[in-house]
Amino acid sequence: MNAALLFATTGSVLETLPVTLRDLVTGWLPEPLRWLVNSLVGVGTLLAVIGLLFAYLTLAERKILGRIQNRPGPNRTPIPFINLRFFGLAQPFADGVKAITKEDVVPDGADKVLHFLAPVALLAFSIMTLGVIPYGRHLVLLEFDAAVLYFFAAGAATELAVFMAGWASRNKYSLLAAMRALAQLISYELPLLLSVVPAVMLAGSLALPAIVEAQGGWSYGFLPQWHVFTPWGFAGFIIFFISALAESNRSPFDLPEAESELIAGHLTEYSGFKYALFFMAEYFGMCALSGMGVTLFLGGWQAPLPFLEFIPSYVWFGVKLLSLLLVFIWIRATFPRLRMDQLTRFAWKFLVPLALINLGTAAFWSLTAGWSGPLQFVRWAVALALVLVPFTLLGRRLSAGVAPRTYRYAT
Amino acid sequence: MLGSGLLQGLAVTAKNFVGSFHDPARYTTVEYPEVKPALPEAYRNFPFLVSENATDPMGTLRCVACQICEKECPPQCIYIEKSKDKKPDAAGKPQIYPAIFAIDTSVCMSCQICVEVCPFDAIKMDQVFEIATTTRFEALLLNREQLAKPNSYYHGIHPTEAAEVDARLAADRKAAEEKAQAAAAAKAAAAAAAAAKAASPAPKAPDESRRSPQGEGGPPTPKPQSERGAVS
Amino acid sequence: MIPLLLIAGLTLATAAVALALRNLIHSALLLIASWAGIAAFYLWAGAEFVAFAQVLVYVGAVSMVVLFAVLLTRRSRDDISVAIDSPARGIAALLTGGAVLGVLFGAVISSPLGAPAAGARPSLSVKELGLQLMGPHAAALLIVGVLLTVALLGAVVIAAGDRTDAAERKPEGNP
Amino acid sequence: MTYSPLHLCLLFSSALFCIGLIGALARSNTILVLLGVELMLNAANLNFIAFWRYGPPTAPGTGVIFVIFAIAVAAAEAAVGLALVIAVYRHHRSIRLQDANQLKG
Repeated sequence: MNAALLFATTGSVLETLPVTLRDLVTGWLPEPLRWLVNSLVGVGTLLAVIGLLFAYLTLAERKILGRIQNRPGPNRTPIPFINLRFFGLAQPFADGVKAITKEDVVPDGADKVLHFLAPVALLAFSIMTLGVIPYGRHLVLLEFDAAVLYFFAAGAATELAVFMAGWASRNKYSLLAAMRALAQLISYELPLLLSVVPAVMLAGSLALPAIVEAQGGWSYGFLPQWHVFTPWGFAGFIIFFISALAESNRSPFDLPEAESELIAGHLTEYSGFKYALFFMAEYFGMCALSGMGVTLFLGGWQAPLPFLEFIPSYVWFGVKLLSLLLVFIWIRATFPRLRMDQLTRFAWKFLVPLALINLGTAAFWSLTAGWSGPLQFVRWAVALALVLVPFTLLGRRLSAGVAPRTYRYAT
Repeated sequence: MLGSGLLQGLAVTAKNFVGSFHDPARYTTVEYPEVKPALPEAYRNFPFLVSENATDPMGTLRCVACQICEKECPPQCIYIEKSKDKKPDAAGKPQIYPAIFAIDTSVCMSCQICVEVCPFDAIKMDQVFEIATTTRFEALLLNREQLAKPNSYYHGIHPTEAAEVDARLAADRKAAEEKAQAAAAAKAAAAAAAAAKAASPAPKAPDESRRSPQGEGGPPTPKPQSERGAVS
Repeated sequence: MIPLLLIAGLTLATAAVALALRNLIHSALLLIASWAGIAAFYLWAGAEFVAFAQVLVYVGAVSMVVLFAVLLTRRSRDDISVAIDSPARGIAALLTGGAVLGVLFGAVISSPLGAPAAGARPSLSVKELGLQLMGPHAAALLIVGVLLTVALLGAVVIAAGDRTDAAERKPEGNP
Repeated sequence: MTYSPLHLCLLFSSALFCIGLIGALARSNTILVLLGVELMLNAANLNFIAFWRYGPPTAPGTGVIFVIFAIAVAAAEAAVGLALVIAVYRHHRSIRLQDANQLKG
């Protein structure tokens, strides 16, 4: 058997491995029950994988932040009973145990029901958003015709949970933070949605598997036809990514939790397990938005090069998801927090117009799909100009009146 | 162009991240309990008593229980009781020694004044900082057995300063010996003269020729610690 | 049929309780639950797109506006609780509502709607919906777009009020 | 006479409409009145979907498209309505309907 064929067969076996495994377990069940058990197995696997990803993402975040700040990060928690440190890989579980065993303090006069409901609702909505993302060629839990809309509908509901948390705490910092969070989330939902529209437009579908399929193939034999490798796709991806940062309350847009101004924002009055739920929901939201970004712009589960296709699709998805999450962490380690007016100004005066113009660029791109030969260059040039000129002009307007900072004591 | 600064910032943090794996200058954290931090030589914390000899610390303490440090100590954390008898010091001269020398480390503020005022170079600053104990009283009150540390230890923690002190002590001892010899010679000469001239009492040889106890005010002897303090 | 009854029961209960509560925030949150129930009904009826649009617009956007309005129009924390109005007003409202309800229920029950053809579940893919919107209903879509823009601008103008005091303040240097 | 699911849907929507109506009439808080009106609008939307689902076949998706437009208009209505509430509050320092009883500004 030659190598290529071997690769192809192992590839296809690995590709369907999750489905095969599931069918091995549930194949003997009668039909309605089988569907139910299949769904439960799917949900359970998803939660287990994402939960583990969450646990180690917190560790990776702390380790990477540490490395960037000249320190090792958490590395001391031993594995129980064998007392082996092993780079602190047991740290997330120690954190979990600590969160569970801590006292759950509810402020006197707080709205007890809402105070309890807020983290639960937030986590529930974040998990709901995870359901529609295609994790592999055969790995989609919820197949909706309007999956993109579902994703953003469930994501919009998280704002409500943040408000509930802030209001129920009976703490003025919490309430202020909740109002801030609402302003921020609403402001950035617009560019987020607008940046998604071109991808939907080019694929001609709101179903995520179809959007991934539309990004298959390679132009010129090597350049993947992922949306991010087109001018409008690149701009859209950047807008999407920035908005995703803001939507998931990540630095540099973590104003609702700005500890220098608002203690811990809407999390001020939360402790113990409820706080852990908030934390989990934040990371789940981050994973969901990253997964969405991967699906819409980075080709989903498609392999980057033709000869790498033997690696199963879910591995590619995982690699892309992890690299996006690492960029989230990298950005958190780099940028200082914005001010509230800067935040909203950036959204309304920069991202929204850019996203609107990007819509036009994408329309141009899809209309000129038939151009070939030298016209290809014209297509690229026009599209690039349509992206770069507004970017430069809007950027100039955004930074108008801001003199370059002079540092008196630093060089 | 807008965003170039952001990219520069990202490059800086990325460099630090990669550098932390191979460049010690970018990875300065010491994992403390396992790895002791390398303390700078000038680091000093809590006083200790210098003894000449590691094998017999109590017998070779430089301290002569003059109680200057006890009087000068701002928080008054030093307690000294003089001995009734005299023991020969390192130079072989009989001296009073501290029967009790105790420092309450819960009170001591590491101000180094006791070191500054000591005319015998008998008390010096240590480098310890792990002095936490589980009791509030006994363990924090250090007696002379706990305080005494040999001169070799002093050389280990503050080599430059200890060398200066040793040189000075040696010079002093030499000067004292010369003086004693001169005095002895003078005595001999006087005795000879007295023998020659019938009898008259010999002049008493001054044995205290070293710097004055006032420290800073004392003109002649160089003060290595205060110089180093000014530099560091 | 049971899902429909459940959805209807939950929606009606949350809506009724929401409009009877004193606490405005609780009212708003319960109403959001009721809107979500309506979305569930759309989902049950097979109108996926509308269900998600309902959630996106009502749970995501209108609720936020309502909550902002509640929080912006109070003088103290206790202002959130509004007293129930005079019993006469409540009774009059209940009578009117009951009368309307009676008329509607009577009309619905007495009208022969006929059993729907079994299995004739209409399906509408998002693509078809989009083609419909862009084809026969393009004019309406444009008008709605203009309407939304005008409403947005109008809302901003109305809510912003006169900004004389704000305009007098010097803009800060480093944005 | 047989009752179809459509009857149930219509009963559901009329009940919702009446709850909205009672709320809008009984409460004097402007925001609650607005929410009541909003519920009535939703009840109407329910009808469209119910008829689309069970009613006689029409042009594809007319009911759904009507609901989409209705939701868009309702969003606009809510935005303008709440902006008005805020304007009223700024003027009268109250959002009780009875307090806003003069047109003079």
